[in-house]
Amino acid sequence: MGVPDWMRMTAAVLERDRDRLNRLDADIGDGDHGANMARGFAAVVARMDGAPEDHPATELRAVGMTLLSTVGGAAGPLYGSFFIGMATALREAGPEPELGAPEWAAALSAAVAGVQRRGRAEPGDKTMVDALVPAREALDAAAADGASLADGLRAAAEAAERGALETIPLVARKGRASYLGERSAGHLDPGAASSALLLRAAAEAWGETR
Amino acid sequence: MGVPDWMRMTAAVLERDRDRLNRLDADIGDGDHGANMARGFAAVVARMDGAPEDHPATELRAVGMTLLSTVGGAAGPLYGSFFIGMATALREAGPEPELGAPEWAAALSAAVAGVQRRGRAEPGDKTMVDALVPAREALDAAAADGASLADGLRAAAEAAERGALETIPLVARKGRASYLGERSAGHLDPGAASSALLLRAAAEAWGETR
Amino acid sequence: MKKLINDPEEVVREALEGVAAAYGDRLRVNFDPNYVVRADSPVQGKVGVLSGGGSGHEPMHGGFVGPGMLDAACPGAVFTSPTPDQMLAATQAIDGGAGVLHIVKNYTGDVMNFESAAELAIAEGAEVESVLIDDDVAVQDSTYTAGRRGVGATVLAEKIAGAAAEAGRPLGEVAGLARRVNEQARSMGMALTSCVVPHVGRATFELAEDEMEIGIGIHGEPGRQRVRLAPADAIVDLLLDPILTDLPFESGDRVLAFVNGMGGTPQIELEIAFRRVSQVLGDRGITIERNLIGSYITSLEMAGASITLLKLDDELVSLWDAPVDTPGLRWGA
Amino acid sequence: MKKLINDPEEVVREALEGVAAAYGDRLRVNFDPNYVVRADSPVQGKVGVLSGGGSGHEPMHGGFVGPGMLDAACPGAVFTSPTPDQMLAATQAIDGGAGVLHIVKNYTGDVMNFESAAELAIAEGAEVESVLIDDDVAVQDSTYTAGRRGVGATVLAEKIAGAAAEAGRPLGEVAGLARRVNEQARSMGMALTSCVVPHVGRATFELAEDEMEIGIGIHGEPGRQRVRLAPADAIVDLLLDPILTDLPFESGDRVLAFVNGMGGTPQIELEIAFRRVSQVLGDRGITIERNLIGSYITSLEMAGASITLLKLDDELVSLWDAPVDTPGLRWGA
Ligand SMILES: Nc1ncnc2c1ncn2[C@@H]1O[C@H](COP(=O)(O)OP(=O)(O)O)[C@@H](O)[C@H]1O
Ligand SMILES: Nc1ncnc2c1ncn2[C@@H]1O[C@H](COP(=O)(O)OP(=O)(O)O)[C@@H](O)[C@H]1O
Ligand SMILES: [Mg+2]
Ligand SMILES: [Mg+2]
Ligand SMILES: [Mg+2]
Ligand SMILES: [Mg+2]
Repeated sequence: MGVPDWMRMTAAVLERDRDRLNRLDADIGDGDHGANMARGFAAVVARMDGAPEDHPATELRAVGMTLLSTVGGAAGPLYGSFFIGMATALREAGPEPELGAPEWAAALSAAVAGVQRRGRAEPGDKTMVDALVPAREALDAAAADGASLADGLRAAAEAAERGALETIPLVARKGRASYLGERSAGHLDPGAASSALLLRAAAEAWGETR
Repeated sequence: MGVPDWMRMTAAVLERDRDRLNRLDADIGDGDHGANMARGFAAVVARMDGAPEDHPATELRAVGMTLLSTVGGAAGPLYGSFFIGMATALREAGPEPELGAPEWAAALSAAVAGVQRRGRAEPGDKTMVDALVPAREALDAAAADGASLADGLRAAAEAAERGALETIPLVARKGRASYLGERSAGHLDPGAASSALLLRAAAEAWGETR
Repeated sequence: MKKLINDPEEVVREALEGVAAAYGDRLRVNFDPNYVVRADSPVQGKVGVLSGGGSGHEPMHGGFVGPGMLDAACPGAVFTSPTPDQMLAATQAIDGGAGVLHIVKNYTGDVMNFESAAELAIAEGAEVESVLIDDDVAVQDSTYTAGRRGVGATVLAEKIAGAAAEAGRPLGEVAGLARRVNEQARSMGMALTSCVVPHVGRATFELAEDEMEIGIGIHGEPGRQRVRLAPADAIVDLLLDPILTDLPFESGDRVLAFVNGMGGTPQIELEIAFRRVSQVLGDRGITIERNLIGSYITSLEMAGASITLLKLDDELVSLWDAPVDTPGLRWGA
Repeated sequence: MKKLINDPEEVVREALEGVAAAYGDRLRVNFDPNYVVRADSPVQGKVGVLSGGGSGHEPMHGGFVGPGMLDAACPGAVFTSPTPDQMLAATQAIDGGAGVLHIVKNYTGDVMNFESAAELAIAEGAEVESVLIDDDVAVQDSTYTAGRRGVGATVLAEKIAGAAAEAGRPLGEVAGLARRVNEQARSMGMALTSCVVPHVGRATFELAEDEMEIGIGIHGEPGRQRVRLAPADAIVDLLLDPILTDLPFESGDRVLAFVNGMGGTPQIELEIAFRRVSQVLGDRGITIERNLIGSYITSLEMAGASITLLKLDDELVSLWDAPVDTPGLRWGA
């Protein structure tokens, strides 16, 4: 299992949840997050189809570039930075890296750092960062405990889902939802929701081969 | 009783039926006939208020000019011609005419001729002419029979009301409703309805003093 | 009814006050009777060009007053023809000694009111010619109706006659050009939604979510037929077909293609419609030499569009291209 | 959803094809990546002015490409910021050696995508300056938010920077003028109805018959508050008050007053709104020296309006008056 499977699962799940994400975004934003994400990952999968297997760093960089040029909005550059950050970290893991929990943990760290560099959001700002930071922490901890990649990714996905749910009471301080002020409280952040889907897809993509 | 009372009663009844006439016009036209008529007769009454009593021909001419400059649409020039036609006929009845059935019949004839000259509609075209022509015929017949003005006007009003109802099955050949072709059948013509109201108001204005 | 208005009865007066405040340097607004006139009227020796009609079709006609187009416009109540006293006063205000052209859309009310006005103006010594615009192919069997309505061609006739008048051409020629535009233009429109006349307060007609009205009038008069909603390309085809066959427009013709929004349809949708117009005409060998895409003859906030094709010749092209300086249409000035 | 479209996913592409068909003599449309550019680009020695943003706001930005305004515009998906590859390609297409100005509305997505594009363009040797437009006073507490949004001032900045670029002024000055417009302009908007994003297919938000949303964004983002529907004059007062006190605008100031329709509001209502704007400013001793009334920054078919005031000085007036020749804004050419 590898990056292409992860991307295909993510694309499928985003297509399935497209309306839900649009609706979450309509509540506190402009209602396009589902459409943006589904469009971007469909393009990722389309460009991957038929392409020969490659270094995961190369694949992830291509994912990041595709998202950057197809998603638009806030999510495009953020998820673009996510995958480009991941790619850069994995490149350092050598020419044919064994993707274990430590490598994935390092990659996710770089990914989240990329998102935060681009968006300057901190945990608590009610953004995707609220799903991504707990996921990174969970995977780091699992890797430090010597857990398998599958277990580590499952822990990360669970942490991301919890983190996403915890955005509900928050007042947004970044992105379009911040214009709502107090009225943004009581709603799940759409970007946090899509981040949780992305990590759940990773857990499934790498979980099957455990 | 005279022209001012007739106009006040007409204005009151048009204000009351304004929505009904708009709705009739919305079905086969553009939905403004009630508003147009109410606006015009409100202006007529406003200009009449406080004005000294005058020769009925002078009063009717002023009514026609006011309608011409306040109603607009198709109904404005048509009802303008109606009252200007009436005025011209009554002028011929002498300086202080006794308004009996024969005088009113001659005036109504001239009024209807004025409407037909302006609008070139024949009976059966589904217009106000379908109410006005029967009214004229009824008043003519009553006058010839030596009936009182009150009885003559009541007959005219009844004929106008019947004539208006008889527009329902007709296919319009004049005015905006004609664009509908066959789809205009099954609806009461708004101008015929307002003409019936105008004649009913006349019957009541001159009926009380009988 | 959700509108940015104060009193439904005062919509026209307050809008005219807004026009006066905005364009006071270029236009003069007269109240009672209501008309909008070029500030420099009457222009001596120039034919005056007057139009008018119900309000609610903005920018038509008041937004087309200015050098190169109309000298004056008479706004009626919303969707209601203006009255002869307005037209008479406006005619006199723009009469610079070379006569006045009345451009009249063919609706019973407009025709009768303009007829009265022309009679009155002529009786008072003015020289007046009238041109009737009746380009709407949605109206069939015109012998059994009040005839075809005046729609999209009105803007084109006002522009082209206005340019001719501005160039100093005599009344007969200016009127002749307006007539030529009318003869060589055909239009048809459709609606996706109704509009709400302010003093009525509710939708003029109801259309279901999956219905549209084809051949609609600009006052919310019902159209030729009510059919199931279709994609934009199919709608354009439905409008173009009777337009093309009526004149007819043929291979080798040069046209001005005018895609007009009814008010509530965004520009992006008009661009999609224009795309199809250009495909269909291209396939038929008809050249779109000029175009106009936007909401110029509206029905308040109605969603929908109309298409007008005008067969061009060199003279019409050069009059179309001549400078125009009005709030609603402006170039070269 | 009732729209004059074919496939909701193809709205932007098909509209661009319509733009290409309509304005091919003056504009070039590039597909994949999408951008609209002056046909004569790059103009050697002239600063290139680029803007972009989500589609659905037409005529902004694509309708403002042409001599005297933008050199290019990048349309994103409906209401979604365009992507860096579009902006990079457009930047390179209009780079005539004097550098390129990016005019960016302050939305997180637009800012981040334009940042990426500017980095990429600079890395490839272009000289790029960016100006952020953030004139929307509806956004309070800007330290706890993504900051004020860019709304009405965008059109004014594009016109004025475009005129300066056309006059051959250097990048630093062109950028400085765009910044000055942004600093001296304030805006606020309101909505009477929602709009429907084509690929979403249902209203972004719901407003009851007697409600309106004050301080709405141009993407259907909820506003400052939802209140009871009020007459036009009261609505204008509600919008003007925070605008006037924020800069502040004071007695003796000369301003450009821009009353913008959100798409579904007819011109006649904008005129009624302008009437009130002119009354209120008149009472405060503020002179409206220029105005713009129409639907220039829209939110698809949303009904509503926004007001923008720009404090003028002689330089801004003369740049505003300079010729502009675009599909959406045209005078003097
Ligand atoms: N500065 C930021 N840092 C991190 N995430 C952000 C930031 N701004 C917005 N987001 C995320 O982006 C999501 C919205 O994405 P999307 O709807 O696709 O873009 P847009 O807001 O441009 O329409 C939000 O739900 C939030 O999670
Ligand atoms: N040529 C005509 N002759 C007589 N009556 C006519 C003619 N055309 C229209 N009408 C009458 O006018 C009525 C419509 O008036 P109104 O709604 O006020 O004007 P508009 O059609 O201009 O909106 C019709 O119901 C019809 O009775
Ligand atoms: Mg969004
Ligand atoms: Mg009517
Ligand atoms: Mg009418
Ligand atoms: Mg968006």
